[in-house]
Amino acid sequence: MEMQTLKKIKELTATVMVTALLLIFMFSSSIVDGRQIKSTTEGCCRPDVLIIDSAKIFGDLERQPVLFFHDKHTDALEKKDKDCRTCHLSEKDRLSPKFKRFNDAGRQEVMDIYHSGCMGCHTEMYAEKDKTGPVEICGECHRDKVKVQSSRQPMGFDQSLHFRHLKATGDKCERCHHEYDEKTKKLFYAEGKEGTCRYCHMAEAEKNRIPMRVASHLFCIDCHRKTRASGKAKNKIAGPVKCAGCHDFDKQQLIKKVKDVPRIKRKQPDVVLIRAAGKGTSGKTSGGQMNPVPMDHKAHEKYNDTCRACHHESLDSCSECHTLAGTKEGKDVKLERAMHQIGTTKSCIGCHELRYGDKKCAGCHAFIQNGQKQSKLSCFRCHMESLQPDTEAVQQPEAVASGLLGSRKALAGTYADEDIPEKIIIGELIYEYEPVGFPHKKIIDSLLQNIKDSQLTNYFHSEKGVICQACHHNSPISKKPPRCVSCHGKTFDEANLLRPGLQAAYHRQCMGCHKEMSIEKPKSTECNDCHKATGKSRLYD
Amino acid sequence: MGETIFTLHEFMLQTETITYIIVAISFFVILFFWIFLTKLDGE
Amino acid sequence: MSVSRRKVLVWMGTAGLSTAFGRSAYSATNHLKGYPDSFGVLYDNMLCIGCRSCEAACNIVNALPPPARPFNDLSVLDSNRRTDPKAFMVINRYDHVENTKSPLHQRIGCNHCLEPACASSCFVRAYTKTKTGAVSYDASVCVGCRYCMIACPFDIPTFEYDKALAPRIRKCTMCYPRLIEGKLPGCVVACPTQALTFGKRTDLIKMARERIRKRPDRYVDHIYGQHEMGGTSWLYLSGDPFKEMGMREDLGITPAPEMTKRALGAVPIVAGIWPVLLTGIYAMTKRKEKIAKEEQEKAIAMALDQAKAEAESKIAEALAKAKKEKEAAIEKEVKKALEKTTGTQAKEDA
Amino acid sequence: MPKEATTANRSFSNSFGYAAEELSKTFLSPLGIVAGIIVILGLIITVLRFTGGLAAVTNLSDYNPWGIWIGFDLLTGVALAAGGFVTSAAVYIFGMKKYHSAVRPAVLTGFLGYVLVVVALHYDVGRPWRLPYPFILQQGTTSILFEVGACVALYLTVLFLEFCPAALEWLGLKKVRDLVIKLTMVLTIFGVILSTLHQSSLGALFLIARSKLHPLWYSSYLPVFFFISSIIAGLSMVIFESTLSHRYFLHKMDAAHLDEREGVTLGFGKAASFVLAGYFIVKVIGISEGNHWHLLATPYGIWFLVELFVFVALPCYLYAIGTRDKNQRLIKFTAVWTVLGVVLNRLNVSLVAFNWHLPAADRYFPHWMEIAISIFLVTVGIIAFRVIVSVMPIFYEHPDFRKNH
Repeated sequence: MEMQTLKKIKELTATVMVTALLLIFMFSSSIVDGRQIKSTTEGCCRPDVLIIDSAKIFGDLERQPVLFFHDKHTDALEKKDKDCRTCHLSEKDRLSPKFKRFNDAGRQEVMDIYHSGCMGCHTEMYAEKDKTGPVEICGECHRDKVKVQSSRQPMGFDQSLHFRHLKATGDKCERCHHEYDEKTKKLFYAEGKEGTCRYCHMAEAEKNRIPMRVASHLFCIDCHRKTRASGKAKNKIAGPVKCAGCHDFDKQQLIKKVKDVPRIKRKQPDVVLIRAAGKGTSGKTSGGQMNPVPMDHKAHEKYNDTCRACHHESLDSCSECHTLAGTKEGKDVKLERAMHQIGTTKSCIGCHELRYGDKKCAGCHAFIQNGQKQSKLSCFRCHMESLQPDTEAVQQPEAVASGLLGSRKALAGTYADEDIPEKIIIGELIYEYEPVGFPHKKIIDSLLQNIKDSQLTNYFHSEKGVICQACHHNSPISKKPPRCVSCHGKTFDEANLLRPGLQAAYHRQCMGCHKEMSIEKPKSTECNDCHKATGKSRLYD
Repeated sequence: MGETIFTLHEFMLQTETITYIIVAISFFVILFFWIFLTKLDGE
Repeated sequence: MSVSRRKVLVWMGTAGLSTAFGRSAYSATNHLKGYPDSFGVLYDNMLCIGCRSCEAACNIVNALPPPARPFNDLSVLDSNRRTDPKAFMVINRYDHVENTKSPLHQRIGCNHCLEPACASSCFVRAYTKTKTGAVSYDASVCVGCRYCMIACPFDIPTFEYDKALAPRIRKCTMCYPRLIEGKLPGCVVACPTQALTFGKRTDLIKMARERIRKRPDRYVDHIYGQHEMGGTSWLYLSGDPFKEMGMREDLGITPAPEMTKRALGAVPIVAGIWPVLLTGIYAMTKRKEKIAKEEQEKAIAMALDQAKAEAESKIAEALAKAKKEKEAAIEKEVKKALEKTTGTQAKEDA
Repeated sequence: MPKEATTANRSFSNSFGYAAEELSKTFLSPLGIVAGIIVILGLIITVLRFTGGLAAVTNLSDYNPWGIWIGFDLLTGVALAAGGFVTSAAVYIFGMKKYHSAVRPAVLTGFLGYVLVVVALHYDVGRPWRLPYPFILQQGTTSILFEVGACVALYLTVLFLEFCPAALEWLGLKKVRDLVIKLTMVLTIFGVILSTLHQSSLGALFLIARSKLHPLWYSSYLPVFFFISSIIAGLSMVIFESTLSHRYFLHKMDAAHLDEREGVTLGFGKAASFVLAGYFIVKVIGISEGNHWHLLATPYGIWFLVELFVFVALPCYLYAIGTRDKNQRLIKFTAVWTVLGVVLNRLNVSLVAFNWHLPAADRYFPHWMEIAISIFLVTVGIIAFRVIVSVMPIFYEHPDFRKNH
């Protein structure tokens, strides 16, 4: 009998175990969670991260590329009174940008140079009991997991930096600007043909041209280094030689900015008359064309940090490549597109429209459809009616341009104060809330205030009533625009779905503008900030 | 009758209902047919 | 009682095939396009300010119990919610959005699919896709099996788990009762910015397209609900990718009934051919058994015959043998006796 | 124990008396007392369930409308009750008469299994008294659940009729019994059709939830997977059940049953091994069809591989070895292992891989009372089995009806 009880207890245990097993199966559902957990630890960031993958040009890498912190090495060498030449070979006074070699001779050679060069130095330092890098284990350099991210910021010349270099070199353009002579295979300076480095030095190496990355490091750092070495650095400031100096975000902010940079002297025009010209056209303005557009070149130079903002390929005039019909040089982008294309900074309208994103402008312009679907009259804001005959424009374009620019009335404004209602009581929908006192005049005043400092905004808002158009939309400019209620009605108008009802029209207009202009008060979800509750509860009929 | 079907769900409701009815009927049909066949066999 | 009357009607309806066979499909092609001119609602989260007016309206028009925290308490939005038996729709706020400056909101609620998964999965037809576009639910027949909740790709239907006697499925009805009265859905009426637009679905799609066309920089180029799960009556526009707004973008465009269509199609085939197949197998095993039995019997008979014949011949043989043996024995004995006598003679001689 | 002596001359009344004595002995044993406690607990929770609603006893939520009462009680219950149709099909349709003695226990297990499934459904659905609505009021014929419901209801009737002879023999109603026996063939064929349909349809239930079920488990072949694995479950359950019965009801078994028993184990083991091999192949084809190979390297993929290799490939191999070596112990062990595998598969589809995209906080884990109800129902089933086999001719042929099949 006892044996039987024992057996039954055994069986009971087995049953319990099976049940437990089942439970574990089910519990696993909460453990096996398919969603991947994003790693929140991103590792520290450095501006001096170089990826050593030089052997890549010989085929697939055998191991992970090596992350190399350049400044760390420069600093370490500095402490030992060693300079760049410890790692970079020099040739004719210039340092090779490559590590201990001029050329990538072959896979094995490159590999050997790195292994013996890096490890050799590390071992040496190790022997001297200095803090040093990996000496033995492959994986310590060739890491699988990258813990450090590059925070390298791109670097470029703005007008201020250009001016400072110009001053430092004593207006000697030839110190930097050059052309390449294919016959003699030498660099030479061509006066009046200076352009930005990037016109020739591209991201990747091209025929006879080293890439921008190599060119800038080879040239800039070389000069900075020599300036420092020559002892002149004591009274003069020499440029950075370490990565962080140019590529670290914080260090970039420390670069001295010159205010009111004098104009770059490259014989560029003060004013330009933009019109169809260049290759493929006779140079004459024929009938059937738009009026030429005068442009204040000098003023635009100040709006931009670099000429490349507009002159993206060369410093020639736009119509050189972008002709009416388009040319191969201009990649078949026609003059019309080059001036009007939206979504690029290189065209007039494209760049101007970027201004809509400005908080001061966004309140109105967020509601106005962008692009060329504007009123046709607005074309003539730029394509001004010339007072002189067309022939004049061909012979003396600059004179015509400055004449036109001078004729512009450039002050924004609107109707006389007495024509603008001070306050409007919005009470069409009162039930749940009391009427809203809408400070009409105050709003117009602040809008005018927002646009008064810019030539651009002044010019485009100079016509009376333009400023009213954002709210009083879809109707012609007029001193007495239609009221909201004349178009906006009930909530659901099947025939005009796109047109919001009156309630929505008010709310969208006010809230939308406030949101775009980042006006915190009144808050759109605080109903009582604009209208007081009447205490009646809402009806949903 | 005369009503039209607009949704797949409604369409399937129709077809499936008919199918179920056909299946039920056909089961009896095949059963009796089998009995008929085997009876003949037995004689 | 209405139920019994209905029961009779249904029996007549299903059995009376005239109606069933008499109906024709809307489209001649294999693609049913749903009710023409059905309504929908377009939710545009670039217009939504997250005021929860719609939630309040929903609560009142559906006579739902008052919420734990009032509708003007916007701190409710600090955590993301889903539908529950006391809230047919909720507005969620998403702070970390890429494309827009300020937080975006998203409405979660029944999307009123053109081909509803809930209706397709319901075994009592409690759900109906009405020609208004609303997917209505009839609690008076619902068994409470909750298969609709399994089937709904948007996780919308909710169940009154706390009710012992008459738990119902709860979900947005697109205010179907109001629609029939000619009123708009409560949430649409309540929205101060008309972020919810009511209209014919086809018009709403055009309208949404127009909004995207006008402001391509603001909107994601995707009308959620146009094709999802075969299309939904509710449509959504967003300033940020929908998957960042808690909306699944991996649902695909296959309508729910399509997914079960093949499996359902296999039913009549199995039911039709299995009896034939199985009876066939049965008949064959029977026949095999019969043949085996017959053969066995034959074999036994043959064996018996053979045995008989053999036995007879054996007996004859045995008899012959015995005779022979007898003779031989006699001879042997004679011989023995002779030898014996000659043997003794020889001994004596020796 | 001489079977002939105990089973012969047993009339309704004295068999009942004998059984009552025997049963009371069983229920007073330690195991019986545990069963008693489970039943009492189950009854208490039943009261809670029907007075407080599902929320009172379950962890079900709006994200997880189906818990273990569906995942275990319904899906697994139906799969494990497949022994009835598998055995009766083998014996009556495929003419494997040597397994005849296994039919009645298998049919009884199947019948009780289905009864419990239906009982469990009454716990799970919101308004159980409306369960007939889909058939009498409004037919949602587009729903896979409608098909499942219709087939389960019909098959329960079929199983009841198939089980009837045993009860009728016990009651001594010879004429009715003979009438039902005549229906055996029709019932068997009808049973196989219905089983094919609803076993596969239980898998098809999840076809509509493509976006919720993990791609490794979701496949348009789901119905096929469920059907094939139900055959496996059926075969394994017959072996498992015969093992248990042999241990506890040895004295009930007649010579025929005992003679055939080892053959049943071997034959069913061999069949299970072969079907498992086929099942393994179609599961792999399922991955290939969806091109989900890359998902195998994820945590869910590993779990899938565990199911596939540990609970499909391994038992397939063990069954093969067991039948080759005529190793009864190994086959019996493998049967339990296989049954666990099918249980695991059903739970994976309905719970583990379902809603896999949701964060852990929104996932489901059963309330202890849900588990208690499931255990309660299984216990009730075992008790019912115990009672029935002790009074009705299940493991032996009734002396009055011998050679009548």
